[in-house]
Amino acid sequence: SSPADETGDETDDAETKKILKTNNSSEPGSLDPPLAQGTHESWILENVFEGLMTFDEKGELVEGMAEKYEVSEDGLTYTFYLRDAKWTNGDPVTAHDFEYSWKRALAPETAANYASILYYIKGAEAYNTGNGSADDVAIKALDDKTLEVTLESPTAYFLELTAFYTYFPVNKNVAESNPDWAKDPSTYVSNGPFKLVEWKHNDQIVLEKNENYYNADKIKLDGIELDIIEDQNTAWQKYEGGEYHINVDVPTSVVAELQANNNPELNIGLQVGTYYYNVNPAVKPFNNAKVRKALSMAMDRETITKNITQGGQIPAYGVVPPGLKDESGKDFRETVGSLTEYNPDEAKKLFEEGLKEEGMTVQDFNNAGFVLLYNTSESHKKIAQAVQEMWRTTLGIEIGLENVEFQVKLDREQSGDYQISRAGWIGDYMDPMTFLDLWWSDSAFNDVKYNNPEYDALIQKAKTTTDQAERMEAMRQAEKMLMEDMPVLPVYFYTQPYTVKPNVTGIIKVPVRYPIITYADITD
Amino acid sequence: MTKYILKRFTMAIVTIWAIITITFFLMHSVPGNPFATESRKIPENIMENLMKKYGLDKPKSEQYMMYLKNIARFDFGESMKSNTETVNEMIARGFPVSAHLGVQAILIALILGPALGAIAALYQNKTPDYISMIISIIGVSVPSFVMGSFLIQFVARNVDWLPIGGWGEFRHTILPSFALAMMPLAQFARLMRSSMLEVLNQDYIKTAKSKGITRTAVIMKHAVRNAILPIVSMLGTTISNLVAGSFVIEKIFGIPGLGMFFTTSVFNRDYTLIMGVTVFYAMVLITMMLLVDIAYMLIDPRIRLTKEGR
Amino acid sequence: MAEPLISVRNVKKYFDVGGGKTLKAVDGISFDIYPGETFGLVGESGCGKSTAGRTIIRLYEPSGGQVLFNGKSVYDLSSREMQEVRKDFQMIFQDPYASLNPRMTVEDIIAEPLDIHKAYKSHAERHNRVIELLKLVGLNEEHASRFPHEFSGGQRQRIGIARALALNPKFIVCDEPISALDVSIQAQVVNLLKELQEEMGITYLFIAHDLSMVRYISDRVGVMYLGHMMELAKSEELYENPIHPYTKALLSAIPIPDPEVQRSRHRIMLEGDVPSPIDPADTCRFVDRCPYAIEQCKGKAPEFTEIVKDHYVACHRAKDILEGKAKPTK
Amino acid sequence: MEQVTYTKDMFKKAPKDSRNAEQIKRPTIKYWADVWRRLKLNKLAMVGLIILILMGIMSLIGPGLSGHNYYEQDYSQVNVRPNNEFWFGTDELGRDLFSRVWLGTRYSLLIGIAAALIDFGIGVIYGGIAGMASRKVDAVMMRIAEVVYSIPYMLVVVLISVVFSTAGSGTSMFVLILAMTITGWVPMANLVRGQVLQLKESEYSLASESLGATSGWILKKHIIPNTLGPILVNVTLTIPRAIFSEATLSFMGLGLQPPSPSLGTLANDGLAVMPIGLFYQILIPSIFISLIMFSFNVLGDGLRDALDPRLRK
Amino acid sequence: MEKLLEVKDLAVSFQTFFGEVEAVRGVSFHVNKGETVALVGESGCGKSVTASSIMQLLPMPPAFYKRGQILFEGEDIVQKSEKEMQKIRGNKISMIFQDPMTSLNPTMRIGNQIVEGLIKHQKLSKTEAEKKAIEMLNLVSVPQPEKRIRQYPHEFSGGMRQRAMIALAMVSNPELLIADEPTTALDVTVQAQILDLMKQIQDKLGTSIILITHDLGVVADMCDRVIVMYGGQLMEEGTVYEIFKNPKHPYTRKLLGSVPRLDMSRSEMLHSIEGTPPDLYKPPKGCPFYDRCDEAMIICKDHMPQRDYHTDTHYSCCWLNHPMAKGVAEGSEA
Ligand SMILES: Nc1ncnc2c1ncn2[C@@H]1O[C@H](COP(=O)(O)OP(=O)(O)OP(=O)(O)O)[C@@H](O)[C@H]1O
Ligand SMILES: Nc1ncnc2c1ncn2[C@@H]1O[C@H](COP(=O)(O)OP(=O)(O)OP(=O)(O)O)[C@@H](O)[C@H]1O
Ligand SMILES: [Mg+2]
Ligand SMILES: [Mg+2]
Repeated sequence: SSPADETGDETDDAETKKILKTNNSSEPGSLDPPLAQGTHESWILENVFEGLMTFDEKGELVEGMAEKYEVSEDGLTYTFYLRDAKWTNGDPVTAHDFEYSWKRALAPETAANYASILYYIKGAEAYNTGNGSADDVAIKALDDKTLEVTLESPTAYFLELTAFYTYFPVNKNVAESNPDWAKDPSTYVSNGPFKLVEWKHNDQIVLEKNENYYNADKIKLDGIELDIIEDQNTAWQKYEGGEYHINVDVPTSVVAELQANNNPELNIGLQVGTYYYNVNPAVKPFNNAKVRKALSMAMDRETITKNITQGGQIPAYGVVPPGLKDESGKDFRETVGSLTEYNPDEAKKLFEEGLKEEGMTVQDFNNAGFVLLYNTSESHKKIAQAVQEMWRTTLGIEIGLENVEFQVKLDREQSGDYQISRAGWIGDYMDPMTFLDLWWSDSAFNDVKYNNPEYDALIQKAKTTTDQAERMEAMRQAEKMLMEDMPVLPVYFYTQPYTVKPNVTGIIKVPVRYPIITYADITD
Repeated sequence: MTKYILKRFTMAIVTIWAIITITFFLMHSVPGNPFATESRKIPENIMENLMKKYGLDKPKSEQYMMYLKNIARFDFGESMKSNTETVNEMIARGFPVSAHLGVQAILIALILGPALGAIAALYQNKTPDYISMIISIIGVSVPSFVMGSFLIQFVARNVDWLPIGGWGEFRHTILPSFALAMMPLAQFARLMRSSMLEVLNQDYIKTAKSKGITRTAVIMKHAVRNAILPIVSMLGTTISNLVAGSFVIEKIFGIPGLGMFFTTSVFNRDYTLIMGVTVFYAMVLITMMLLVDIAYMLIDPRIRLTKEGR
Repeated sequence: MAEPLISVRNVKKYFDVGGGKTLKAVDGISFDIYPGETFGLVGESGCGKSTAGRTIIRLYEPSGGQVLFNGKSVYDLSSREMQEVRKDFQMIFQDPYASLNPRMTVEDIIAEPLDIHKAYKSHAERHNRVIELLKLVGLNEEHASRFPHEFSGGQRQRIGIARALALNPKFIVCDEPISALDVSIQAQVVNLLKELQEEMGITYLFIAHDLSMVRYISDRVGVMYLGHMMELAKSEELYENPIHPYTKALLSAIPIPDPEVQRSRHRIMLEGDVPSPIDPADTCRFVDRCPYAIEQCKGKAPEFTEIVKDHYVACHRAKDILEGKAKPTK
Repeated sequence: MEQVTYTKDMFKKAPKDSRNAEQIKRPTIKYWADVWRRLKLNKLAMVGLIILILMGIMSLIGPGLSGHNYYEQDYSQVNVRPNNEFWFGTDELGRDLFSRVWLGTRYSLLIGIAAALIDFGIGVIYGGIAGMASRKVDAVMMRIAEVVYSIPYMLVVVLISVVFSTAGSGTSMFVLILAMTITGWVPMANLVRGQVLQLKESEYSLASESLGATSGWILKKHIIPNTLGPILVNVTLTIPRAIFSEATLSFMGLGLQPPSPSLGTLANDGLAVMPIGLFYQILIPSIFISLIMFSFNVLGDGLRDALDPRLRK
Repeated sequence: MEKLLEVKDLAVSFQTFFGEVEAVRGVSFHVNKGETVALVGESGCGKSVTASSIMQLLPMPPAFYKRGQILFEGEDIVQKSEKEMQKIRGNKISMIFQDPMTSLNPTMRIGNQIVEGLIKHQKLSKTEAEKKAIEMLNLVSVPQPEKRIRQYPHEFSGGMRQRAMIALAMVSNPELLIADEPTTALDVTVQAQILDLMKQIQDKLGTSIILITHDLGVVADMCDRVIVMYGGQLMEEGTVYEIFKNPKHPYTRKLLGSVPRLDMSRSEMLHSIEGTPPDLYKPPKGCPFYDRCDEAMIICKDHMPQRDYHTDTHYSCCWLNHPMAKGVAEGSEA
């Protein structure tokens, strides 16, 4: 049966009301924007809040709370002019709200775990790390409707960042008078197309159309109901059984099956993300670039994406995923091209050379008991087993597998207690920098402790110049340099498979976002 | 009676203290920290802020003392993962759900299990015995995640009235409580069968028969009540196993109970939640044990409170 | 008379039954047992006979009193010394089914005391001793390799006796050795015990509730009631001239296997059952059921005194009864 | 009634030796031989035993029988249903399930047996000491056991597997067994203690004491041999319990490290393809788990009956 | 005198692992109205099986009737269905078991256990039945019966439990009471009380009693007639005086001789019976007592003697009664 029937049967006014049903695979830890941690929160926040910029029904970045904006010539100062929008409690949305909420996100006491995405703003990092004060942060409400922001350095993608959840405003009066405002739907105040009406923890979240939203005409749905079911299979059964209109976290076996059958319900949404393995250069023989390269060349990425992940993923021969444009509007990935390849013979040769240089034999290698560390998950396990087998057959080496919980993996990576570990990175904004930044020697996310002054210089250059061509060129160079050293072994570029019932329209996919359901419509 | 309960109560407090201590130090010896997230890492300074916020920067002994103080006021503290709910709130919300599921499962097991066992005993080595044996074997031998998945796949998907997962109405509870009940049901059936066979050989059954009352009366009034005693005394352990099993069932059926906290809290290193759930569980368990003892006394008049122990 | 082999002096054994309550199983009993005699101990179930027997040979740690064995105080011995003395003390148990370890062969069972005290030099010596003992109790070599469950009750009891005899003890506590046996088999065991006594001069403490058997086997008999010794005398004397009202009732209750005698007997019917030994009142323990009870009996417990020569009674009215002055009040 | 012709000879006194008053008619039989004999009479238990023996043998030779090894991946043969070539089909990575399932059986059995043996060891020592010790020591020991047992099982298991998995690879089997035994010994200890307390008071122990035996002697000679029966029964029931727990742990992602399979991880892998209608991948390992559970359970029950002295004769 | 019960050539066996255990092998006796008949014999000789088969209380399987009839008021009990038996049990025939500790349901109030049968058979209401139960408890001298019926068996002492058992059995005023070792578990003083009580009740109600015991003192005290059983068969039967004064069967004689009499001197040896009773798993073809009998003859080994009547009421089964055995028997006794 179709979802419309299902919902139609239940209540009388459901016939007239369009309620989109789906699953949000995890209980949100918080629906207070700066405290949000991942997609299980942002998917909801993006429907109930709106930043200065937002994505429209075509997936274009457009003005949201800002009616218009100005950028200074040096690309450092942004002035946003706010439109007349209202909070769900009737208060007008003001520039003060933005100033307040951004500084709140930066305040060390808030301990917002993604505060670093605000570091592009002048003084932000200093304040957040306790080395500066809130007053020195260059966010300023000039009046109720004007917000002025000064950046540390010109940032091409800053506008896009203002559509990110950490940049969402909160109602200053509400948040100041009631620190717990975000815990309960009755005190929850937001400014987006929907409002939170019910939150049954670990069970269900119900959103209702916000009639006061300035763009309410564009919103076709009367509400959204999100179940919270962690088990992928159960959620899939519910989708298949007609209880959901859209299902995002689809089991891999199902994706493969649907793809094989060309099932139209399946959408392979673009994603900007890279799945890769860290190789610990502190461990012999992984300090040898030849060995690392050999490992990379021994991986048959086509096979992995075709037979294992099976969700339309793209084999990764570099670290920057496709979908990011360079100065000329071409795909950055394409212009750089493949930086590594599948070449068993070459791999074998390189590997033996590398080992020899390190004074080791394959025997020694196997006796060392190296393991590939991954965090517990069915798909990581499958890929790890495939890679293990590829290395075994092409290089004749035995590498064990070990799964640990995510927390433990992070700990082990941080303390260097690993040989090879799985990692992944999803871009925060549409620029190659969101990836290349990772291996900057000072980066907090540089697990492999890659330290190459030349690379750092290139990144530095790309970060400070305003000349797009120069920027892009620096980044192209950087990526090539990185893949020459091969501190990480890219495996594939993520995609976002999701299924949508045929009677649902208007769901769009922006590469750096979960499928956007805000503009969805249900037809009969 | 009051004296006995008081004594049990003091014992319980000591037990709970021991559990708190063991869990506390065991937990803190585990690598990982609660603030890491799947999608990204947190800069050090933020991490420090977070640690400070939850008092994790203090020495372990100090944290331990603080925790004990709070527990004494039944304050389990703030969850480190959820900013929305305190641990007390999470327990207050999840427990009724788990309890509902658990009680329903126990009831199913308590009604069907002994019945099945009794029938098996009465028809020893005949068809009903074998059927009951097969059901019990399936019950004890199919892992609950397999059982749960099959119930969803083959029952929920085909019976419109039974939802696939979720929580709310009575119909949501049927399949999960059956899935959860399978194991104890089967155990009870087996236990009942053997205790029934033993009871049927007792002299007082002969006495009952010699009174000329019907077979049904002999079984219902004399045999069952005595045969059920070992089951009652096993209830405590069964309940504790049930709580452990509820994790799987709650996950598979998407039920917002307490069961999932047992594992997710550990995976997330949500220290306060781990502690809260463990201590609460221990309290529930100890209370259950006491209730089971009292129930046992009600059924078996021979057990006197003066004789300590179960 | 000769020096007593065993002197029991005010022996007490209390059990802590929880809830601050004490069960006074044996509450101050005194008597002597002379070498080569059989001392019978009778009384109703739960009156403390077994406990007394076990406490005397220090299987239970006593709560008070003293036992002299050949003049040595048994309770003051160290565990090493006790080990030595144990060779002289043995015990035969009531339940022939429970007192033999079902996993051991008869040979191993009988040889256990030898093993414990390392009382042999070679395996052959051990085996020969076992055979010797088996023959002594009327079993044969073939039985040595078998298991207890293959034997009948009487045979098992004989195995138990063989085990008790292994170390040539001087003193054996027989705790109801026949009450679990069939009448026809009881005689086998009793005859055996008597023969052994004659041959080896063993001294018995014979515990039983079968009064006719006790009379038959014992030289002197003590009657216990609820942890107290009520009466003690030569067995003929006790059976012919019982003084204590309890003894009288007890004797009249034994059914005599002779319809003529039995049907013409006058019985003293006692009301009720033996009361609980948990925290008993410090009066005469029999007072509630005693047909002769008077006000005085509800006071302090009577002394255990020699009323007639070698005839001890613990009763306030012993003299009256003896002189025929007391009449049953109920 | 038969017709007899009476002769004078018949009324001669029968010679003493023709009468065998002390004879034992039933043949002598040793304790374990008797247990075995009675076990053999229990058909269900024998079925269980035979299944277990077959499974044991197959778990050793089975992985080599199909001509495919358990880790080789063949992406052209992914998710193949059981057929002539792959008797149990293949999995998502195109590996032969026949060899994987038998290998999984081997590991599962190993985990079960190891866990049971450790439970047995700790349980017997701990329970034995508690049973023989003074009342106070006993009370303290039992309280400790109770505390250990009151900590939620899953929590302990997860904590343990997390604490010890940092030790490096290859520990997984060890961690699993440890996790399972860390609280698993408590019921065994309780059982042993109960038995010891009971047998300590038994007349044959008392008899031994009256002969001058020490507690050690009594424990060794009388109590332990006589507790073996119930302990054995418990062991046969602990093995399947451990196998079962391992399966549940696999569901939580804490099972055996791939590519080594256990029945639990196989069932869990099978779960992943259930939504696309491939049931054999979960059914086969589930049936194996059930068969093992069934066999141990009926064998345990059979042993219990065979060991019960009341059912003797 | 009217025969209430007549057992004719009853044989009952058990099917066991080893094979057939022939517990009762052709037993015939009768019980008259109002009399007390003793069934004595060694442990395992088949007394309880005989008694239980009268009530059809044996577990079937493993037990089965091999042959014979049990005529109660002229009707054969062996042929009766379970339904029909339920009408007889606890109504016309009642039974008291050996162990008062285990024969009462520990989790049911005494009162309920007593009234159960009454409600079934006499269709009384609960309150009426309770009134009767109280009367009955009063009769068996349980003090404060109103209170006692609300109590559980463990709150009763052993003697009181046995009295409650008697009340339970007698409350429906049965015609036949089978008492299977009713006092074995009790102390002598309590035993005396219970036996006294049974006699009183019998006098009042005129019930016939089959008393199973191995205590010859009890037999001497209570019974009119005695049946001696050995190895699943009857050895001798007679009035209580005949048996005690003039025992004919060597087993009976030995049995009587093995109990010490009060007038016996301590130097006298008891007459013990050497050996053990036969295993009924493979019972001997001839006289079951052959192995243990001092006077056994060659014929005894393979031939079972028939009943020889010494008086109308007294018979024994022994080859010594045979005319040809005269000289042998005397010779051996000397
Ligand atoms: N180990 C023990 N702990 C507590 N109480 C005990 C213990 N042993 C015996 N008793 C109690 O002590 C009292 C005397 O028991 P004992 O066994 O000595 O009696 P008895 O005269 O031998 O009785 P019976 O004839 O039944 O063997 C009883 O009330 C019994 O319950
Ligand atoms: N359920 C049974 N299964 C097998 N054999 C049985 C069963 N019940 C009784 N028997 C056998 O039947 C024979 C007679 O038993 P029964 O109980 O009648 O003896 P009894 O004379 O009442 O002895 P006791 O004095 O010990 O009560 C015994 O040899 C016994 O082993
Ligand atoms: Mg005793
Ligand atoms: Mg009997």
